[in-house]
Amino acid sequence: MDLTLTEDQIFIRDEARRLLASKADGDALRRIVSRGDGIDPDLWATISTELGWCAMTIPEKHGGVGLGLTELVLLMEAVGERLAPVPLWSTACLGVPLLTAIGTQAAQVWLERIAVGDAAATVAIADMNSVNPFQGGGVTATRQGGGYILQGQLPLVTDAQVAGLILVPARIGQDVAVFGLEPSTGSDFRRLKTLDHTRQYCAHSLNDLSVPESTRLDRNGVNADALAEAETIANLGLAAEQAGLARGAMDLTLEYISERVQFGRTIASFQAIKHRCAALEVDLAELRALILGAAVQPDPRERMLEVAGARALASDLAFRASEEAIQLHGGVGFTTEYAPHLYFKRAQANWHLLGSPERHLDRIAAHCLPDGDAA
Amino acid sequence: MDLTLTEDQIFIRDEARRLLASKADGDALRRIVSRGDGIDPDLWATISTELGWCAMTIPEKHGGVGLGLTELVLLMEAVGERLAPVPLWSTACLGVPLLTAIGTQAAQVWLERIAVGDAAATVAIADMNSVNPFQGGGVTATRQGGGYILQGQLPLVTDAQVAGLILVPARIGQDVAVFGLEPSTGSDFRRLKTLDHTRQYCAHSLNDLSVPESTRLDRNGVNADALAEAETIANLGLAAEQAGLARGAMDLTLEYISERVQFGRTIASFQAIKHRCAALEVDLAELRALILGAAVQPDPRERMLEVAGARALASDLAFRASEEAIQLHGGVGFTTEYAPHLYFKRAQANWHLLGSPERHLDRIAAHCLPDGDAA
Amino acid sequence: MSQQDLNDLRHEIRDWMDTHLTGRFEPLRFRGNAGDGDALPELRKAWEQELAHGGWTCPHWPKEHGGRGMSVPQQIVFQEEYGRAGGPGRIGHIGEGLVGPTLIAFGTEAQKQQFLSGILAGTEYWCQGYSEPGAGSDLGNIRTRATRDPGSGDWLVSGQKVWTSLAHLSDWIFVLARCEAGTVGRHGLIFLLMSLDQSGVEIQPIEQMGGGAEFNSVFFDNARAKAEHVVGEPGDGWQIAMALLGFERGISTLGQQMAFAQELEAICDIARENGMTKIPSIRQRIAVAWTGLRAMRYLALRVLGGDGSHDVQRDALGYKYHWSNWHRDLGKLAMDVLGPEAGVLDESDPRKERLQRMFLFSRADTIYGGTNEIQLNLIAEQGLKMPREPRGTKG
Amino acid sequence: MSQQDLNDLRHEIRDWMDTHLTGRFEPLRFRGNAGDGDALPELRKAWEQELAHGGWTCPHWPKEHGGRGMSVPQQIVFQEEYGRAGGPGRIGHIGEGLVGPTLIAFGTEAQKQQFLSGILAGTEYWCQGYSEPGAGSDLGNIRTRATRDPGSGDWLVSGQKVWTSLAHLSDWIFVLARCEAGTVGRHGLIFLLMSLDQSGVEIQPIEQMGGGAEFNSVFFDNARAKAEHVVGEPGDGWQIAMALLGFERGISTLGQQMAFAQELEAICDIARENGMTKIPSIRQRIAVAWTGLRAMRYLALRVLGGDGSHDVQRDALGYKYHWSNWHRDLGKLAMDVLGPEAGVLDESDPRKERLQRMFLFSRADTIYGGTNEIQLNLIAEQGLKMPREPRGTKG
Repeated sequence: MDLTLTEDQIFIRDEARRLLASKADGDALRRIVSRGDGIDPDLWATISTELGWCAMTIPEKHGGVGLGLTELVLLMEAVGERLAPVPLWSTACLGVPLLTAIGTQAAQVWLERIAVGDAAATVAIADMNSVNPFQGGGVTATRQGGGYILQGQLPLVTDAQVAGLILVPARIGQDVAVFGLEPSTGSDFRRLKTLDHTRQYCAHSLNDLSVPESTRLDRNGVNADALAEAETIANLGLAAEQAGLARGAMDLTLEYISERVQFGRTIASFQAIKHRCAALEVDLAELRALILGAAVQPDPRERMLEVAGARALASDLAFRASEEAIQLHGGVGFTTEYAPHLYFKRAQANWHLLGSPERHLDRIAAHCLPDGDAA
Repeated sequence: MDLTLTEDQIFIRDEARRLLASKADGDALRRIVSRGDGIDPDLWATISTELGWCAMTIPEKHGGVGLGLTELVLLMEAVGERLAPVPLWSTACLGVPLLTAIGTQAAQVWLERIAVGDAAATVAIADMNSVNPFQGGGVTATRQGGGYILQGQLPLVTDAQVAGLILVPARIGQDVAVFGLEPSTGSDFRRLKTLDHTRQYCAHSLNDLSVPESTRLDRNGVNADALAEAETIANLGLAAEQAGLARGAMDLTLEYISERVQFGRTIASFQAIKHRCAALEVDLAELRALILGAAVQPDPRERMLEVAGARALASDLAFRASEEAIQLHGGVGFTTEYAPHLYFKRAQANWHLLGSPERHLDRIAAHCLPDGDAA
Repeated sequence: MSQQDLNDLRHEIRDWMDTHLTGRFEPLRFRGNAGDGDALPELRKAWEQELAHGGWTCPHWPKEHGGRGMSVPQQIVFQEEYGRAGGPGRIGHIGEGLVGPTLIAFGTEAQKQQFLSGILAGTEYWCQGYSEPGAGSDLGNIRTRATRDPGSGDWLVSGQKVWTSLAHLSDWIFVLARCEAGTVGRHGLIFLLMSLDQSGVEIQPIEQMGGGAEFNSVFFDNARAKAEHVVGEPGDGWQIAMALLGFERGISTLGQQMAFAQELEAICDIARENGMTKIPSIRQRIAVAWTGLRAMRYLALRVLGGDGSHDVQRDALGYKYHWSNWHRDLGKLAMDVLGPEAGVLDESDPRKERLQRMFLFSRADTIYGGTNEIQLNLIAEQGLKMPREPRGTKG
Repeated sequence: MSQQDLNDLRHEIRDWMDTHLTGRFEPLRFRGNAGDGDALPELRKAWEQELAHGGWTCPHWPKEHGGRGMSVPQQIVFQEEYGRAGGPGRIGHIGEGLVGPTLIAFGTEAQKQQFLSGILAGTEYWCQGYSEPGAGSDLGNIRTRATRDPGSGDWLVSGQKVWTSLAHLSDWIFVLARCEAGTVGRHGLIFLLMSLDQSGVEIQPIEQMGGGAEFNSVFFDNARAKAEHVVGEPGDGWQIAMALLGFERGISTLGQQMAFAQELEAICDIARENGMTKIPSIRQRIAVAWTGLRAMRYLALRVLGGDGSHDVQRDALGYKYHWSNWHRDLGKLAMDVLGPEAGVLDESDPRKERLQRMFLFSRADTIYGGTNEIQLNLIAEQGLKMPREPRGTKG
């Protein structure tokens, strides 16, 4: 198993980091935060249309570039590092994998549009704390006339107001069906005010929403293995974003404490501070290795487990790195003037997306202890 | 609620610490360890006969001194601090409270003997990881002829070879009966070799052991509230011992690192080390306050919960303080020449006695979340 | 004072709070505490005067200065009942707890005459001018300058203070400034009482991550402190400043613990409602929080009622570190119990709003009033007698 | 080398281990690793020769020096299969991994002639003389002295080394000593090859808390190193010593990971047998251990197969800290899963004995080979470019 990045991969990573360092710097972030909708449309246009980041993991036959998961995690890390307010996770890690899992002609049409930057996408997940987000839990579809009636509560959906396609997994009996709602076809998502200012969150109540047959993108339910694979990618992308967030929070902290003088010394010169930063650094190296390894892991079940482990580590590390960012900035750390609070709020928001650390570890425990009674 | 120690209490504590500092110092400890039976008989004679420590919490009418739990925890802290190899916990925190709970004339005879140092005592608990050690779980008694048949496995009993009285709680139907075995009445406890060298551990299989009627100390079962009270005292005493152990491990570490020079500085001068020691110190202050508070808490249920919390904190802190003792001693820390390993092994042995931290926290959670489903 | 007398006092306070923290004051319940310090300022000032009418301001001051001469156990009872009733954060706290005792100990007769009555009446409010942008945790590094005006004998002050709590609601500030050019560290400082209502003073709020702005930067540009408003002698500023901090005996933390208990209870309620009680680690963390709070109470009682022994003093050093980190962890627990929608703002759910505010503001608990890092240094050096951290040579 | 070739190699090694680590060598499975390093010494020496007959000693040495010239991916495969089969701890490790490569790079022709063949044949064993009682983590503080004997040109060595692994089983030691009086720190050091079989050398075992004694103190009292057994020039000792440490590329840690995996598996088995799987925190900790081990493997592969980029080098700094603390935590987990009787010694239960040994010895993992504290300094200073820790003025 070779974990060395290729020259192309290094190029992709470095270019992404360079772009975001200039387009999603502190000033840009503050501007978006003060506007309050959690999206930078110009940056998203650059990323999706000019640079084709969403196309990265779409197969060539669907208009994509056909690269692998390694490229995806490198991009997600770069986004996390700068808290770039773009719907990349929703589109490339929720929408694209789910559309790929659906695999129908109808899904392909959407993949082609996404590949050229024509639409952002997201998936409306009823229980955001679920480690099986694409199984349609909480939403039921009932056939009626020439279409369907959808019923369910969607209290937290990412990027729904900016997405051209909102995928809604729903249960029809034992099957998982997926409906593609568009802003024009009755999706009425309400934007939420949240503590995290760097992502868009919306809500919707599907109260017997009637949708035409054409919105159903799958044929006779989505294949279970394919769905599981898509869920793994959703979590892998989020873990990478969280790793990037941790790196970003650490970097801005290191920069601050290397300048700031207390008691006649830089804060960075205090050994207790050095050791705390070093411990975070070790954990980050561990997490990044696990993410890169999972990205090239050929076995889907092993990958699922590794990604579960990565999510558990990542949620924890992103939170710790950003709480240390506040603490080590001292007084200015809890003001809105400096950036640590943005990392901190995003880290907590991410914590529960697609399952808290404990839920992910439960999956691994069930694997290690197959005969043991789960508690 | 007044947590200030009285002059008498301070005197008891200081005298106990002074005695053990000379009689249970490093050399004495090494001597006992090399002998291998986990008991210092001379020291025990001094404590039990001359100084009457066991009498401390026995009511005056039973030949004791009639002091309170505060005095008991001060003595147990002193014992823990030096890992003094004496059966004080078994006698004063297991045996005496259980005998007091039984409350019969037969029990009183034993209390009088213990008060004058005529016998050490212990309780044979089938499941040492239980937070209800005195409920007789795992041992059944059946009436036969003029006596009883006892059945059960006792894989880990503290100080059974040195005790003149081994109390065996057993179930008779719904009741808890308690049998008093003596070395002469058929108790055949096998001494175990253990990692912890500073306490005696024994085992016994009660395979249809026949005992006479006279060994049964209770009348028609022990009162449930009284048993629960006794269990609280057993845990409180152990928590105090663990707090003492943590203090002892910290003190020997502080002494070592204040002398030892690396890179031209004492190890104690490195800020990362200072902060780790300070964090332990904070936790110890917290734990000791909780123990002293629980000792004067008038409400039995509140005391039970506070002691549960104290045990959870204490098991964790004793382990952390002794693992830091090894780590901060560096190379010599894992040799038998220095004392940290003795603290470390005892800390791990104590961890599971009368319930791991998780079990104690479960009790508190059940109190805080009365309607919630326990997992 | 007997246990019975304390119980009587407890009931007296409970009754008073029940009958007064109601009606127009009802909205103040549990408001205005740290993190919410700029809430409802006008109503809280009125509340200060209500307290004064009841004779509950400055209860620990000596009777000859208008207080009730309350003993420590009495003060504990007062703070507990005040907190339990949801008594709001005290705008008068700095005057009552710090300035008053300092003036009683070190002030001139004229200073006592001028200032104590406004504090007692709940009509004049004070704030604290210690921290500076370049100093932060490092009080020895004060750069604000005080120069004597030869004509009037007044002091002209220039410089900046930060993290000044509630400056925008206050009338007066006490300022630690450097009055002898060329001095460094603890030498050459002066302790001045200054009116905030003058042209040389500018107050700028600092917006916190939780949305509030109870802290301020205060800029002085040749602002004037009257000649008679020096406490102690010029040059004694450090000693006065340290003595003032010593008056902060921390009894008010017992009221704070009542608020903590209510926060923990709210978290337990939410967990029962949303099913988080099924998650084992949530149950364990709630139990740890319960334990920590109980220990905190006993630690406070041990320290406050303390016999002054070395043992107790050593344990006291860790108190601030313990409660602030406990509270910070409680904030995280609250969010984790609230689940994926923890971050959604919902004005119709005040319980959730309170926990969100607590989550964010508790991040400041481990920073203001001595950061975690300063606390650990202190515990290591004073409690454990470990070597002092060397000072560097920059600035 | 293609993936197919690597697979072929994997099967070749697996077959060889299956057919050779059997019969009289059967008792060696999973023995002799760190913490158990002095187990079954004679049989393990015979095993070294068995390996040599199979051509599996020194597989990474260049072919011209008797090795197989294995690439990094091949070495990874070898270590993985050796570890998976339960191959015992290598008494020849220091010679094969450190001394050989150092001599190949810096030794004289005569030194190579004299020493490489014994290492290759598994007949001569080496140990390491770096640490000293006063130095510990501080290699710059070496006090062992080497004085030139004017007659023979030999070096006479006096002083003490500690933490010398397996000295009592070894024939030779390499020693870092101070050859220029009055020098301090990294200057004036010499790197010497010395026979342990001489009268001026005394070896004292250090008894470990786990009962074993694989570390020793080695005392030199005018012990002799031959003139021709200096590596490099006198005064270059520091450079040679550091280069030698650089040859420890850590590929053997992949074999170690196989042992770790088996330990974790044993813990899972015990938990299933004794019902500890019902305890939620035990389940979570097992999952954390699984995750950490998987991450460790990827981190090792990333570092070993690394492109040498700054990114990878930075991540590599944390590897030792990660695995040693992971292993230490695993020891605690093992005891907690074993429950109240975890500490009871029972010769009839080798699985429990192994975990008890591991629990105790893993406490040394975070100390030897650079303590946690040294590792964190290194990561902060080299990885994060934070300021260096100042040296003090004592000693």
